[in-house]
Amino acid sequence: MSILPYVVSGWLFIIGLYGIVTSRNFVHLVMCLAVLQSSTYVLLLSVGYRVGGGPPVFASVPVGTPAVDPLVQALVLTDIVVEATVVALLLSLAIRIHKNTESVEPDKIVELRG
Amino acid sequence: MTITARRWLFGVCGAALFTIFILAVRELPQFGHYRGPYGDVLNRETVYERHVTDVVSAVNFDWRGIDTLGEESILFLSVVGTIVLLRTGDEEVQGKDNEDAGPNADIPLPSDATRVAALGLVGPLVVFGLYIVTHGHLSPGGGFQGGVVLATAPLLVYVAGALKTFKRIANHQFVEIMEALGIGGFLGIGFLGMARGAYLRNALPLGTTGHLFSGGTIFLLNVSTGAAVAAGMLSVMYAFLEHTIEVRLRSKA
Amino acid sequence: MGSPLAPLPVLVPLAGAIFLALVNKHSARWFADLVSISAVSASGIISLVLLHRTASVPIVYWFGGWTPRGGIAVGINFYIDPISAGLAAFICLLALCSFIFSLHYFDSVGNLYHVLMLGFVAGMCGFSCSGDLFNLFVFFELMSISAFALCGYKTEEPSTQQGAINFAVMNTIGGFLALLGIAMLYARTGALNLAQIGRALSHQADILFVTAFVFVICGFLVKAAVFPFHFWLADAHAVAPTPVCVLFSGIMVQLAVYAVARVYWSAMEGPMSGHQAAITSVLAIAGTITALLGAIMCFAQQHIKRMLAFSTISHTGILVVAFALLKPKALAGAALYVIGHGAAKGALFLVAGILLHRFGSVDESSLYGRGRSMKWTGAVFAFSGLGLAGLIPFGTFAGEHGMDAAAEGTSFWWVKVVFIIAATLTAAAVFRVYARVFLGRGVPNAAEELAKTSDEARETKGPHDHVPAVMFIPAAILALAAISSGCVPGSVAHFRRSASVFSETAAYQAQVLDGTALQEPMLSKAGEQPFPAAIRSAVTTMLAVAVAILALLPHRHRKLLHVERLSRTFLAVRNAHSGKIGDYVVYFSFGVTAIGTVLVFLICRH
Amino acid sequence: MPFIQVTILIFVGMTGTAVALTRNPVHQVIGLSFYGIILGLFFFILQAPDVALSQITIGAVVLPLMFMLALGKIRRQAQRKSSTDHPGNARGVQ
Repeated sequence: MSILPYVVSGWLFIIGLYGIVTSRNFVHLVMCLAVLQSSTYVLLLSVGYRVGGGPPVFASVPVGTPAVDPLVQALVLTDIVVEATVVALLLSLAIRIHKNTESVEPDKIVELRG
Repeated sequence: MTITARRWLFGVCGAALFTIFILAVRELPQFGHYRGPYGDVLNRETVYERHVTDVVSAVNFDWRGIDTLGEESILFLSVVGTIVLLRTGDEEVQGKDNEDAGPNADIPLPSDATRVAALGLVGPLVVFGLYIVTHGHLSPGGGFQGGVVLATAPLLVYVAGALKTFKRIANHQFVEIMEALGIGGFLGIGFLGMARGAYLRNALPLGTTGHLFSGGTIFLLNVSTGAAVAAGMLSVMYAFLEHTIEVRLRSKA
Repeated sequence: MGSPLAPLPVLVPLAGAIFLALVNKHSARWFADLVSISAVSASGIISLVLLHRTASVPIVYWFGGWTPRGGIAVGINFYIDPISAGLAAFICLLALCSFIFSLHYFDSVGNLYHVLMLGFVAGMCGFSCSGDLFNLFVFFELMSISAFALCGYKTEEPSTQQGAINFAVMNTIGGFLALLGIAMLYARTGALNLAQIGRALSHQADILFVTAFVFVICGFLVKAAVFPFHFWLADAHAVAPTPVCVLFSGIMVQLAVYAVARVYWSAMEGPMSGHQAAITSVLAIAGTITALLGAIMCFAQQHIKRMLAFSTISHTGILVVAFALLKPKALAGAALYVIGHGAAKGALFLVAGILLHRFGSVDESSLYGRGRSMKWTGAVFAFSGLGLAGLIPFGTFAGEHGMDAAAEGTSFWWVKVVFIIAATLTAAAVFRVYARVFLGRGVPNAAEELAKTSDEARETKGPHDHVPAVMFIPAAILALAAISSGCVPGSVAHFRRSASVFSETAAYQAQVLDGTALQEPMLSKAGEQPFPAAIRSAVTTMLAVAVAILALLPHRHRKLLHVERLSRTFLAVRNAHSGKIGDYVVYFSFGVTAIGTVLVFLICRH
Repeated sequence: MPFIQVTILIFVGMTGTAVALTRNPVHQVIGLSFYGIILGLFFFILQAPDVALSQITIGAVVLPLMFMLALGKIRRQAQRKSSTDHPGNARGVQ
């Protein structure tokens, strides 16, 4: 059981990839990418967790109280913002594609090949 | 490749990849047994060194401040990118779109109850956002979280159907300037530190731990991040909404 | 050891970008050009100063002044050695040329193009200087985000968005795969600083370490467009604005290989030291396939930008092979090769941009004979083609020679054959285009090719009846840079010294974590024999010319096409480049799985 | 591992799977919002209040909102095409 969080993280990555592979709609594809990305949050936060540790905030508890790793939390914060920005860009690309080709199906658009 | 072929090939590869992943993570320290040392050093040193109580904020704005500058720049560039990608072509501006008032005219206006509730929430939301931004170094929260909350407040104006007001807020030059000033402020505060030997080094008095104005540059970096995030998120939303608003305003007129 | 200049190559372009965004609505176009050009020039000059200062000892710069405590890095550092400073300077040179080239480009969207380009430059400079694994990821994303937006810049064409979305999705997935690897390494070592990770990793490679290693390098290799992750690159380059392609092809792709090398030599060298053969064989094979596939696909293209893109794939494959040899000598060769190739490829793309400006097309057949009047532009094109062939004294020649020499005497001696084939085919494609477009030789358009011809939207406004000086001069500068990078006296020795600094793992860790200065690395004074290599380079060039002429002969040409049609394998390979993102992701997962399985099997079976 | 952590983790995995496998983008957005909240809860349990806060604001509010706006925009583009040039040719959103 003690590796369950890691397994869930790996699963989210794979299922996100699967969604992208079989996607028939760019908006759907971007949402699968968001799921794929959440695997990194789960893994990062899980590896920094400590049984019995409190949050890394020492406002009401003295320094030295057992706490979880603050670092992975900072990394995940960065990661979440990166996700939002990537999603915004990809969605604007998807809107553009639809405007120019009247389709959002990745496999219907064959402008580039060979 | 057909979708079926893809499914099969991916089924095989994905299963193998998942297996490797599982075999690998079995060697990780067990869940709940973080071994350090990086995080533990920071937990120990932060309050003493920087007089702030939220270690995560200290990591973001001081220990690993350059990461956050990079991340702010990512947000900033993606806002610029979204505006570039969604810019309307010349032919649209010249009224080709006037024809499409038809299918959009039937969008119902929100009910009065919704409008009152939405507008009533704007004030508390702004206060809440400001609180989260300014107390980032003391308690959970900070520039990112507060900035996002602040960006959602004008959206409530949109939900309430006050399109013109929303447009006036979101399309205002003020938003652009706030975005650039937010990230520019971060960059500039970093330069202050150069006088003391290193970029992003604290250049202000640290103050008393637990007070609002403490933590030196962390407080200022937090606020500038809040400004940049709020303005950035609002600009992205507006870029998505701009065309719709124009059409709806025109159809109302 | 710190130098206050160290963070400036990143901060100056970033400040320029923010400033331009701030004054966007109020500033004229010339002002944006002025700010951009001065920002990249300043950044380039600072990089050159840093390059000069690092000649004796690399610079370690701790942000916030947080130096390590008892061997634990609490902050983030920039590690600037001659290679990273040189890369930053080269990035700025390419960006400068591309800004000058685009002086009368894109009048439509205020100055946002400049903002994106400056952000892109800042991201790449940071990526080449960072000494922290997560910080590498942040700069990776920074340059990716601006690159996606720049790639989709020409919004009116459907193909543009398709290329940009393929690029964005593949690179984002790659970035997150790398982040998973980073998380695993962090869990194992409790560190993000490369030097500290290197020290904390035990000297035994277990499955966790190998998997993390594979995830990190595969994440970066997506950006390096290594087979089977390369599909996005041709799509992205074919649609991106030409001045942006200069940066994409000239340096962004190669930076990813640099990052793999940096991560390997600073952090992974210890646990991997007993298993070098495994890494060498896996990556050398992947690189070889990339080089050959890219070269063949390159030769088969009619669309000039797409052809140059496949040529970049091929040359990056060569760089991956050079890294796979895991020898300082090969690294020195690769570094020189990056400069020589980047400058030549930049010049080629700029000439393609000139063609687009003049004729509104970059299709080889429809441009047939139309470039006859542009003698000098054609000369730059052919001259840069010689650079791709690796003719002495181009930078690519010295680089290729260094890589060959490193492979000599190992069981990978055959890579020189790969280098020759790749150089021949990519250069032959350039010569063929030169002969048809600028000399009007060979057959005019075959009928079936005409059907595919489509005109591109122009990127420029104004008169199109001549080649403006601001377009020609940057191309000429880059072509000259391609040749002079190989003839500066002592440059080879300098690159070899830099590469041995780069690959001194223990010294790197000591300097970053303990602050102890580096010892002067020992250089073996092996007697070099450049003459056979010089002859070989001449032979390669002649081969390339011969292949190009062969492709131009009328009956031969038709026969070649016929052979193409018959060869089902080639068609299958060509059709695999389907432009469908679902396919690409399947190939990606196949690649990661294959590399992972093989490496895990080779390293962990004991 | 405490029961509540296991439960919520399994829930995270299941909702994530459901989001990736849902074919209709509109349903998917609702799922994504729900998934954002579950992830936020999980982060909260892992003693990461900072991350939980930003996950709930971004993952459960801003992201789904962006998706909704994009879907709406695409739908309007499709309607426009069908109403102006070729009636019945709107194949933007299934």
